[in-house]
Amino acid sequence: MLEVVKPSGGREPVIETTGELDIRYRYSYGEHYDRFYREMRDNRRIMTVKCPKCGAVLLPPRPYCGFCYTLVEDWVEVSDEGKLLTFTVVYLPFVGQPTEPPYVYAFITLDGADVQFPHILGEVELEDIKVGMRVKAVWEENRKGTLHDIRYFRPVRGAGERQGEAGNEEKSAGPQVGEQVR
Amino acid sequence: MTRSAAIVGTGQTKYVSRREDVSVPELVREAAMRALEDAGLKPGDVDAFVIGSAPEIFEGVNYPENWIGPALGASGKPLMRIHTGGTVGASSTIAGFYHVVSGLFDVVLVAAYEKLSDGNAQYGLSACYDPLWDRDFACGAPGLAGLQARQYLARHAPEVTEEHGAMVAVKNRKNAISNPYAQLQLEITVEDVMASAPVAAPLKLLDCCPTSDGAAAVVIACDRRARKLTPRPAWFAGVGTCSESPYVPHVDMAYPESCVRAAQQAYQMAWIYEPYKELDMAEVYEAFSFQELIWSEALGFCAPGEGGKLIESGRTAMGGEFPINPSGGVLSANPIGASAMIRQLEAATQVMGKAGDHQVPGVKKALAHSWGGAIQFSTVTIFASEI
Amino acid sequence: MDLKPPELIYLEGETRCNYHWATGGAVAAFLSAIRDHGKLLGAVCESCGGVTVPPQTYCEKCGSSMSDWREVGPGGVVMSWTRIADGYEGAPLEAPFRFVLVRLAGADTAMVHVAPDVDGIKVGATVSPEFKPEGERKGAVTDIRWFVPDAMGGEE
Amino acid sequence: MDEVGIVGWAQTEHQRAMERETPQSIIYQVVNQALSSCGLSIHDIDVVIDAGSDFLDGRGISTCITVDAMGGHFKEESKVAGDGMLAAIYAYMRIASGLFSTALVVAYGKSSESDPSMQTGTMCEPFFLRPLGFDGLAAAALQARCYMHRYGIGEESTAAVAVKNRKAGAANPYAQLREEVTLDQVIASPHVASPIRELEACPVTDGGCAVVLAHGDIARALRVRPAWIAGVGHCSDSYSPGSRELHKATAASKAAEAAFRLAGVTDPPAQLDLVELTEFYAYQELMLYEAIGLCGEGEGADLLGTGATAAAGRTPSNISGGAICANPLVATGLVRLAEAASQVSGRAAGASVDGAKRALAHGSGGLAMQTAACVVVEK
Repeated sequence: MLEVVKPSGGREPVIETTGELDIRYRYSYGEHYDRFYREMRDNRRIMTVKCPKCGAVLLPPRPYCGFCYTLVEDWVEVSDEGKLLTFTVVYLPFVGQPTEPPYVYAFITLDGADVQFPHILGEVELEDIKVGMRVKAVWEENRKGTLHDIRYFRPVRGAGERQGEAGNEEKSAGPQVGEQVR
Repeated sequence: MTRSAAIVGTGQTKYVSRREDVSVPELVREAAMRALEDAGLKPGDVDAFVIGSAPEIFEGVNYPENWIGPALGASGKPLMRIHTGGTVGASSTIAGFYHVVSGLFDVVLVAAYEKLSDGNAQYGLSACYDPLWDRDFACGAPGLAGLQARQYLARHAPEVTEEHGAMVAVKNRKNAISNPYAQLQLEITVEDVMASAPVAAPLKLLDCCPTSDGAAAVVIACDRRARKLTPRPAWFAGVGTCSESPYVPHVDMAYPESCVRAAQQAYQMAWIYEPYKELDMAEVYEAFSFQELIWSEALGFCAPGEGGKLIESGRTAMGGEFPINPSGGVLSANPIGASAMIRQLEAATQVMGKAGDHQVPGVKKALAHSWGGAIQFSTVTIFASEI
Repeated sequence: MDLKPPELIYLEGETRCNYHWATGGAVAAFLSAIRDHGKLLGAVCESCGGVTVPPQTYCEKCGSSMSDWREVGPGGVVMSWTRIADGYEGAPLEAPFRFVLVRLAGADTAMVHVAPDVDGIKVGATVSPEFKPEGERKGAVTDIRWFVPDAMGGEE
Repeated sequence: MDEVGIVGWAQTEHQRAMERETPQSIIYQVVNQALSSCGLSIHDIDVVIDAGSDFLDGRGISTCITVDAMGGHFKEESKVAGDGMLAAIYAYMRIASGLFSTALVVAYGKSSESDPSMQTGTMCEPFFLRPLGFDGLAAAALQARCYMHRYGIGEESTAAVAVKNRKAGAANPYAQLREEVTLDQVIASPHVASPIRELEACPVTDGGCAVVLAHGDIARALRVRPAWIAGVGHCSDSYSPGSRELHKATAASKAAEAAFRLAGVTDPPAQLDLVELTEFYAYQELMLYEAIGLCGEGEGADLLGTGATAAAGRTPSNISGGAICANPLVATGLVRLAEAASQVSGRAAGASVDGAKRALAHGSGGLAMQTAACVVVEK
């Protein structure tokens, strides 16, 4: 074997090459995400589209119904309150994670919608979370047009609360899962 | 269909958390050359190549097939890459099947791989979430599987419990001991699983697959060539795939309709009416323990809600009447892009009678399943010893 | 003022990930040889006999394994070149510079590298690598600073 | 092999940036138009084969969120990496097997959402090319000089390709660049990477394309004239530019050869009435003439000079304007197929080649045309 094939000076062979990818994107909102996030930001409400054929209220809003393949044009408002479809408590940390664990990641079926809404839960003890429980959005005061305009969903405390407009008050609730890191 | 196709050779690498001795193309080459050798062929005998891999972000090279192809001897030959997420290993084999049954090619080499240790698996998986929608809450695959497991448990409590998931984790890690290629070969107990660290509740560490470096390859031949190459090819008897959107009403992760439909299609093609009776074994894509129960129900091995009973009965263990994942499954090795192919490869190997220490006696029909995306893509492939 | 709330056009985002790519035997040997010896290695195909530089463990042309090493170069012939007039993110040198395709002496393939923007870089010209000083080499292809035309005696 | 016809197609009016469109809205638009062009509904489609690029989209497995836009919900659906032409070939295999009656092929690209050189820069492997900041343009420039130097091709020849294609593009309602340019303008434009000049390079484009394939029995029953697929072929060459005969488009030549063999084409200049080629850069069109047998090795520029590949010539090349007039990456090759199909079926939207009976469509990928996919379509 040629001498030059071996490393010299007691060094290790170059067994790996390191590098970084950093690709920047500017994703088009398109007309549907634009309106959806503006409604959240400016009017503190969740607006989306309804299929004229099957009648389903879809999320996220887009120009067609994936089920019927029909053009959808009608917008409707859905509640910021709904039922917990399923949830998981995320403990796994990894580099580049947008939300710092632990947090409760949940699918919520909002009243008036037929597709799940992804978000996180707050103001709740882990052992109290139950599939099927009612939850309500806690909105941020300072909204920027992202899903974080809702800080998190919290349990609906009593039957009376559903009618009231109690979504935005601050509650002190001790250490919580679901705190945003950015 | 004017002609049939069969798997005539298979190759795998030993699955480990880091293969620091080989580059990506070399890793794939290792499996591909083993598959060719198993089939008694050389790269020059191959008419066309198919490569499968999961998102490019895992290894950070765009259009990796262009880089890898020459390592398989594909320079100057037809080469196509399939890219369907978790199902990709199986989708690639299925593409290889259509390469052959279309009549265009007689011998096709299909290879699938992942080298997760070169990059960051959970980051790569989180990049699959829509940046305009749910990416900010993304937690790789465990987050999604945690939602799925919770939906399943909540629906079927108290008949199905977290311990039933743990039993799958125990069974498959034990099966892996007989599979020389498996990464995690563990004697563990249900208590060990229950006591392991939470990852994405209700999933605990031992409910989850590892991340692996590894590659798998199969050689697919037309009927005429297959019969000459091996005395016992694994024939494609049924192939079904189905995709669904996560954004349509009533998405049911606990009983995914894409899986039900893919299975129906494969069963119809293979003339199978009672899968549990007519099939001899199955390899399902259980990246997380509960998924084996969910797929067992969606594939019709048991009724909805009876997944817990099925694992508890021991019938799906080695030596049982319907072994599931004799290889140890995805829980014992998960080179993501290859995992779905490994299920097919294992099922085919069982049909060929070449599974060694984890051979199930007398397998005539075997099923391989996979899922991908946001639990929205499904494939089902059925191999038979005769066609 | 009654301004319409601004529309949302683009969401800024990024894909950012770190890698440590395993090099494999042949690439490791090539990069180590540059770093430790300032030498260039090629691999010999056991089937077609072709010498590939930079080497792989497999022959790109015929798919066979590589079984032996050859020391090649250090000089070579320019097969092609292009002048890059404007700088860009990730550019290897300050613009203007050139990319060259160089067939090293003893090799059957050519390798891509960079060169200064000088007239001596033309098709058919002989060029030689200029290695970085030993202390600055990291075991990367960029340990070769660039290829310079022999006719210019290595001047910039 | 069962007969397969191309029965419907649609493409977007390609633009530099469709800032108010998402991938989903682009896809939904072209799929609907392709379906209505042949009178089929999404429910008539058996399988959807799509092409997309994760790096271009900035999403892993982007079909996760576009599968519904493609009408792929509850359907057989698969995704091919690389140019949409490869997706069309896979769809062809599905129908030729006799197991599927209809297939929808979808490809789209929104290059405006990221740095245009990223898509090819990331194609570079991490050890030798990536650390040098190499990319597709640099690879193409090295290839252009190899080719031009070897055969003594002057820059007025490659510039003439740009002039020809921009003239054709001016008549194509879908083209992005619809203004003619003169030879002087091309030669006066700056080098983006010598010898390639700015006006010889494809633009950055947003756009999409959808094509509907049908089994012969179905295709004949529809009320539209199909373009029959007579042959398909694809090929991938060595990866490293320095390991290839860079002055030849070997992959394209082998892909075309395979397609010709199936189609019974033995004399391409005599048997092809037009070709649609993927020329990301002008010089590539000359190399491709040679690769697909329109002329001998090194004779591409001479062929162009005779006018044989101009709109009124014997074998018009890129009567659509080609990739130089619109380059919706990933869909670029599929657009070539749609254009070729529209010519042989007599359904062209813009300029048409009278009496066209047979055409070759070509798609390209990788660094310096490493990969190629070809389809021969017939009346």
